[in-house]
Amino acid sequence: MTETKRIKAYGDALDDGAVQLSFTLPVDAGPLARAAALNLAVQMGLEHAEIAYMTPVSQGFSFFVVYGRCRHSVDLSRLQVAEAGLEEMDFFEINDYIKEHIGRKINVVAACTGTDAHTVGIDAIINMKGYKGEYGLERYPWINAWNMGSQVPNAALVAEAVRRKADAILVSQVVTQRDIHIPNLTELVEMLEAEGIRHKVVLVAGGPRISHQLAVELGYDAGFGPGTTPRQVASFIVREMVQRKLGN
Amino acid sequence: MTETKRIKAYGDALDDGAVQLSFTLPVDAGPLARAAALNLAVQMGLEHAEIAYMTPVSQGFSFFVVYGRCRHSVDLSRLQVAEAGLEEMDFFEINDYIKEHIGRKINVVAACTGTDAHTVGIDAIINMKGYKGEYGLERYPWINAWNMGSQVPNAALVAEAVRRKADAILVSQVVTQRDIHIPNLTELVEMLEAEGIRHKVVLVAGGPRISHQLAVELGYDAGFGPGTTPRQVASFIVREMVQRKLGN
Amino acid sequence: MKLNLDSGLVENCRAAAQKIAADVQDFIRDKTTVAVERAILRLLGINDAADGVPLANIVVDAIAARGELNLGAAYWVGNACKQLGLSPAAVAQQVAAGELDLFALPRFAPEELHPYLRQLARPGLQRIADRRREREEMLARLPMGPAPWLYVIVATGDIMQDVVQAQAAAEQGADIIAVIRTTGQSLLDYVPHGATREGFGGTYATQENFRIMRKALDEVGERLGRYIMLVNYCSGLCMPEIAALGALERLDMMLNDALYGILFRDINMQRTLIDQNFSRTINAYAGIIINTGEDNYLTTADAVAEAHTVTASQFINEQLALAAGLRPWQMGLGHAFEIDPDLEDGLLLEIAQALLARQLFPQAPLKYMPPTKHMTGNIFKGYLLNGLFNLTSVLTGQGIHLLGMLTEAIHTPFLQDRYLALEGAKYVMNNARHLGQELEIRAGGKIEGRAREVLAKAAEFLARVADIGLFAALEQGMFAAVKRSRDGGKGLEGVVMQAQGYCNPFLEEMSTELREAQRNDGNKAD
Amino acid sequence: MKLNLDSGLVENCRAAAQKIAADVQDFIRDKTTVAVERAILRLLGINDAADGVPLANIVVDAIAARGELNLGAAYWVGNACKQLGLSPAAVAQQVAAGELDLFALPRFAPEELHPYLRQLARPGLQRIADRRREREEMLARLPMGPAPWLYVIVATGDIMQDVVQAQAAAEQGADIIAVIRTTGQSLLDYVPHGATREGFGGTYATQENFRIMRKALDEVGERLGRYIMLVNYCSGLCMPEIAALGALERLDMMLNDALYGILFRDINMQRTLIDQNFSRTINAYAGIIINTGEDNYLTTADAVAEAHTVTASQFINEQLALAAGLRPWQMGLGHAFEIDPDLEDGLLLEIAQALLARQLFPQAPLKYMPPTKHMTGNIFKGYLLNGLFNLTSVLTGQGIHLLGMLTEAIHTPFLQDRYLALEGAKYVMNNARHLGQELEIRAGGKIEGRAREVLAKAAEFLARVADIGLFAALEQGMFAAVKRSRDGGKGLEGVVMQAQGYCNPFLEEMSTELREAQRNDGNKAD
Ligand code: B12
Ligand code: B12
Ligand SMILES: Cc1ncc(COP(=O)(O)O)c(C=O)c1O
Ligand SMILES: Cc1ncc(COP(=O)(O)O)c(C=O)c1O
Repeated sequence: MTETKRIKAYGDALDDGAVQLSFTLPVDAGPLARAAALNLAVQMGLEHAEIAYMTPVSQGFSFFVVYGRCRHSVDLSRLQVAEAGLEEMDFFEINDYIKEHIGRKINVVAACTGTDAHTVGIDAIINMKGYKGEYGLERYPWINAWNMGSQVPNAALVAEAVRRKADAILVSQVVTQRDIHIPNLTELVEMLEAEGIRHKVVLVAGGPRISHQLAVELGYDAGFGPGTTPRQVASFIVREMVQRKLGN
Repeated sequence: MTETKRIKAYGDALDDGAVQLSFTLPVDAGPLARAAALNLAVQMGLEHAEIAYMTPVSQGFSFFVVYGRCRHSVDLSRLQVAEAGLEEMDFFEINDYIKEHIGRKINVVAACTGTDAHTVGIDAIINMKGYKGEYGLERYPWINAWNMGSQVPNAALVAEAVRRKADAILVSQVVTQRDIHIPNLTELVEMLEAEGIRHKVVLVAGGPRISHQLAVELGYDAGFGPGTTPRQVASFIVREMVQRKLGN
Repeated sequence: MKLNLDSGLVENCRAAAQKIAADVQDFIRDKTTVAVERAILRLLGINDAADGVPLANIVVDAIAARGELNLGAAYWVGNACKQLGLSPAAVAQQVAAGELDLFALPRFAPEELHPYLRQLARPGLQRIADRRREREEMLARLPMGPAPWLYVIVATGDIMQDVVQAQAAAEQGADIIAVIRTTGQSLLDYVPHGATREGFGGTYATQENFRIMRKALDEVGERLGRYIMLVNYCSGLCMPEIAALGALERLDMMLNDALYGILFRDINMQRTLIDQNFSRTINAYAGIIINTGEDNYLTTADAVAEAHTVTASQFINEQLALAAGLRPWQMGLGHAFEIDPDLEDGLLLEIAQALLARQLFPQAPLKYMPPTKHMTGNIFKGYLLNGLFNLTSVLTGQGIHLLGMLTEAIHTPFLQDRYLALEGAKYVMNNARHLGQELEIRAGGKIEGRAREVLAKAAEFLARVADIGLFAALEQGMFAAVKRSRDGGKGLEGVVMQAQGYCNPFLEEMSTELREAQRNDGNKAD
Repeated sequence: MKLNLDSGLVENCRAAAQKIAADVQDFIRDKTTVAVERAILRLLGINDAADGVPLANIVVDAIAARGELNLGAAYWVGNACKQLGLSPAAVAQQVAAGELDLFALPRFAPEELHPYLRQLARPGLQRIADRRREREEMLARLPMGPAPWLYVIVATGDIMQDVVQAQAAAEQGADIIAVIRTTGQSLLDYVPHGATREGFGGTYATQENFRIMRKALDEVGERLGRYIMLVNYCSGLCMPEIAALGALERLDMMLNDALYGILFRDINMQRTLIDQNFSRTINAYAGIIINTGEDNYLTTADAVAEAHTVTASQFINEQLALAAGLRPWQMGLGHAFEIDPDLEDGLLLEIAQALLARQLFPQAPLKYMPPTKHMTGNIFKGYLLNGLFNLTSVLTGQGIHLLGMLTEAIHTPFLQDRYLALEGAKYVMNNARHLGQELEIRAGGKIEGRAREVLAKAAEFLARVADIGLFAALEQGMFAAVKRSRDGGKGLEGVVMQAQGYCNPFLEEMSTELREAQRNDGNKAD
């Protein structure tokens, strides 16, 4: 695409910019609060902003529902779409790809790290049973997968990766409150670098609030968000291995 | 207030800026749409914006729920709070006020104009029965009120106002789709000016999507939105009459 | 779920409503209106316009101006056709062009012309019958899902945008699409012509707009393998004309209430009741399901205190519908979920009311309206109100289920509002699909008690109306707390006493066929 | 609403669970753990810390390091008190300061010391009894509303922000506030000290945080005229200590499950079951209501297929609770609304399950958990799921009702999320307040059939567990599809065989009183 393609939010007519907002303000409900909410909406680029609802939530707090027409538009032709696993292969293609391009079984070590105890996400990717009707990596004949489970310290994960000669390390982070995942994910990268193996592995993060962009910023090769399927992850790993010539 | 008092939206910590958005984009759900939605959120001033939900709505349209931290803040000390009826009197005070400052019954003519047939709002202000446990203007001993009902052409309203020697004209507009209320409200002002009586009356608009600001911009003395009570309106009318010396 | 009701009271209600309807029929029998006459011309094929003015209006106005409408427009147009060997459309064109003076021609005696008029009516009747058969065939091929059928409105004001929104809604699971009318159309004494893109709060009802939307819905229906029904508003000063256009363009449902225009648009009651009868006859013949408007009472009156007026009105609408030849499956009798959500045990009362309607009119599909007046700008709470409404509907087996919009208090629906409404309704109805079959109402409990109370009040109310007649009841403000005078309101000038020799060839033919069908219904067990 | 259940099967379930519980009690009778011992020290008044390390840990670690914990920490501290004429707190201080070597002192013979230890335990027992009386008085003065009680969590990680959110929630109508714990706390083998402001996904449970929140809730409760209950988590490696702290600071409820730590935190099963018994005894004595964690099974397992494991676990939790001296009104047995919302007639199954629990445990308040795993980023649909959950709860008469948050899949609750949750629940529960009393379940229908099926499966499941014992059942992965080995998991090293002469003066005294109360209960009809 080279020609510009600008779009706006849509309510009931093209480019009407219709957007709904809700938020709480730390001020008692009343004319001042209403004016503040409107002002905020205007700063966000809303025209014809209307306070559809204002209510006191408790002493010193009020809640708002706002509708308005957002003047901002997005040029689709200039967007950078960065998402891992865009071109996925299926179960058979992936195994064939490994056989053909790498020629040996690959090793994948996975864990939900830190104090995070949410295993369902990483289990969905790794375990036999899989997710959304797709097998997990354990079931792939050309993949050895180890799932270390939850609340795994980064140090333990690194040690296991070394022991298993991991080609790929998969980290799940589900709890993100107060950005706890950021130092945790960062620490792992630092440990791998200290260990001198960062460049030898495909390093992948995932979780409901993980985006590809965030993961790359933190020094990962890819990030996978909600709804990820095993084969998206496997496709990425094997392509990345071949591209970076990690298979030997 | 002279000292600045900046506030931001509040989620679970002061100044976290937490805001919820939802909107539709005219593009099929997918990585491109997701990127577009994020871009829009960023333009609106959201940091850490996250697409909590993306779903196809129909061919060529996708719907989003977004959470993020809005960087904009509002300085409460600099806000202009323009709302009519801020200092309201009660039923007795208003009647006393008329008796004392105007010395005769005042005349109020009201209508829901144009093709708009929503009478509940204007009835709430005018009719005996009133609203939220408050009497309507008809019940005020010092007010003569005429409610012309719905779908009243502007010309008919002007004629009635002349006939009743109206001190105040109240107009309700509920249907606002495609801004139909704007030309309709504007036409009334023009007719009153052509008739030479605009300056002799208190001209008030009201309705669920009418704000004081909008009404003033259109040439009205005040605008009243959802939840307005009769005495707020009456308070405004009588104060405005006295201030503009319309009572003689 | 079953309520134990007093069957004697039910019979009383029906008997009273029957008397009310019979009185109305007596009154309207020898009258016609400009709108009825225009509808006849439209069915005769006069659907064009000259300089934007519909030919039907030009011709009827010309006849009325001469004070000759009492023989019926069909007589004058038919006379010209026969005298000149022209089609009705050609006659209308010439009249509009000022090339033909209907009154300057020689005249057949009225009675003499009737067989010819019946002949002239054939193609119109045939076209309607074809549309009906078309619908039946499509329904067999593209069956609809189980009731409650999900009904949403589109209301952009622009028929082209409406199409986008309607097709999207169908994709999201809507069974029925209503194109809401612009404010003010109901008071126009003509039906605008052509495709329109500038309504407010709705889109003009025009024959071309009907066609455009019908085509769009057929398209998406084929794609989805489900027939998508199309609805418009057969009310206001052009009620019978819109019925005619809807019949010609295969609409499937029509908002059509005996009293709505009188109460909520201040249209003259004589005019409305006459128009209503012919429009319903056309709807009946076209196999169209009508939606009555009892729900509107509750947008101004209190839903607890005035519930019985809804029930009473349903009985009246039923009897007037029967009188116009409609069959029970065509009666989308209206009611609504409008009790103050903050009332303790309000849901029990809603269930009582919904179940009462269900039981009183077992064969009617029932049109169930969502909460509107208690919807606020709090879209979240509003979404939940709609959730309990959806639940009540599936629990009590309603037929035509209008979806509530979370933004009801804010704007006409956006694309996403409709998407969310459909998603919510599908979730609740699927998740509670057979709940109504698994629960029983406690005998002698609050729900049953409430239903019995509403029924008793309705019976009393109907007895009073039957006593004084519908006109007097309207004059006394017995419905929706609105008082209307017999000769007040808009459109009385369009009412005309029929002269000896008057002829409405469509009404005659349709009525004959419809009576026959009703007689067959009568033979079947209820 | 009443289900027709097979009472023989119910008795089988109880008998099997009783056997399971008795086996567990046999196992734990002669064992203690570091956490139990620390809890004893806390009840003896040792609640300070040195350089952030709790004195209770320092003292217990010192004793354990010498391999002398098998006489009980009370013995060693009591011995020192008696020898030196110091308070337990003073003894602990000196130990921490390195000024006192407990093992260098002369020793009373264990049995000789027991009366003195009972003496030493008095003030702690008294303080708990005072708190309990305080609660009873406040409840009489500031009565709570009707059940289901609305329970919300605060989880900012910062106790000061938690206070803001908790008070706001109370103002909005919450009856119960739970302060969620930070991730990772359950695996700490100590209870952090002081006020804390840096948790993740929750706030540290500390005595000072308990105090701060208790005060804040008492304040807002007085203002609102309603007692607001406070909840924390009595689980993980410090289960009994937290029970002690909660009892001392007048918490009203405690999350406390026999198996949760084993299954979901991989804590050793021996350790957990011993800790569980003492913590429950303390809860019982403090008049605290426990909340069990059966709902957690359904966050990973399928709620339709595994429903019977929830029921079975409720029976086990009930019997273990009885064994620890809890009375039925203190048993907030857990269950959850976790069936896939897209399942046809799923709501019927939810109603069946909720009603089954209600009927099996008629005196228990029952803790009902909202949908979590089927919540997505679609906050609108999620809000509606919570709506049907709220409805099911009021319909089936649940006691402790956890509010679902529309942002469940996104973040820990914001102020507005909680506001909307409370508003929604109040609306639904008020609007349907007595619906359950007006409806009956169709005999032999789907709902009843489902409840009977789940009961039958639970009975079979319990019989198998009773047969092999709880430990073996856990080893075989019979609960939540998680396999745990008897000697695996965290914390086994903290388990200690009691020696001859071991003494836990609190357990003895509390148990005696609690047995007495239970005997009185037994005299009352169920
Ligand atoms: C189930 C659950 C639990 C279970 C976990 C059981 C288990 N064995 O995992 C239990 C009940 C134990 C639990 C406990 C807690 N939970 Co929890 N829990 C959930 C819940 C309901 C569902 C999570 C889930 O299973 N999703 C399904 C899986 C399949 O989706 P997913 O994780 O997104 O994974 C997919 C993708 O993200 C991706 N993916 C994930 N990881 C990875 C890794 C890689 C390498 C790749 C490639 C892809 C990938 O692929 C997966 C498949 O598509 C969510 C709410 C919700 N509806 O989302 C809360 C939630 C995650 N929990 C939360 C919290 C706070 C907790 C607690 C900390 C609360 C407390 N203080 O007690 C505790 C403690 C847990 C701890 N120490 O971490 C919060 C997190 C808030 C935040 N954003 O920080 C949530 C969002 C709820 C909330 N709104 O408060 N929880
Ligand atoms: C009741 C109702 C009706 C009733 C009206 C009955 C009647 N006699 O009024 C009926 C069923 C007839 C109806 C019909 C239609 N309606 Co309507 N209706 C509503 C509804 C449900 C409630 C309105 C109401 O009564 N509010 C209660 C009163 C007390 O509130 P209020 O009007 O805001 O008034 C207060 C203040 O605004 C203020 N105020 C109002 N006027 C004035 C004037 C002055 C001078 C002052 C000082 C103050 C003041 O004081 C009042 C008291 O506090 C709203 C949805 C909703 N929940 O809000 C839709 C709504 C207003 N209707 C709407 C529409 C589109 C229509 C139709 C055009 C649909 C159609 N195409 O068929 C029709 C046609 C009507 C027409 N020609 O105008 C839209 C308007 C959308 C928009 N923003 O443009 C709404 C918002 C619904 C929707 N989401 O689509 N409607
Ligand atoms: C029966 C009926 N007719 C018509 C309408 C629409 O109004 P109008 O005819 O003024 O367009 C409604 C509105 O809901 C209605 O219920
Ligand atoms: C019974 C029980 N205990 C404890 C917890 C909390 O987990 P943790 O003990 O790891 O903080 C939960 C979570 O919901 C629970 O249900």
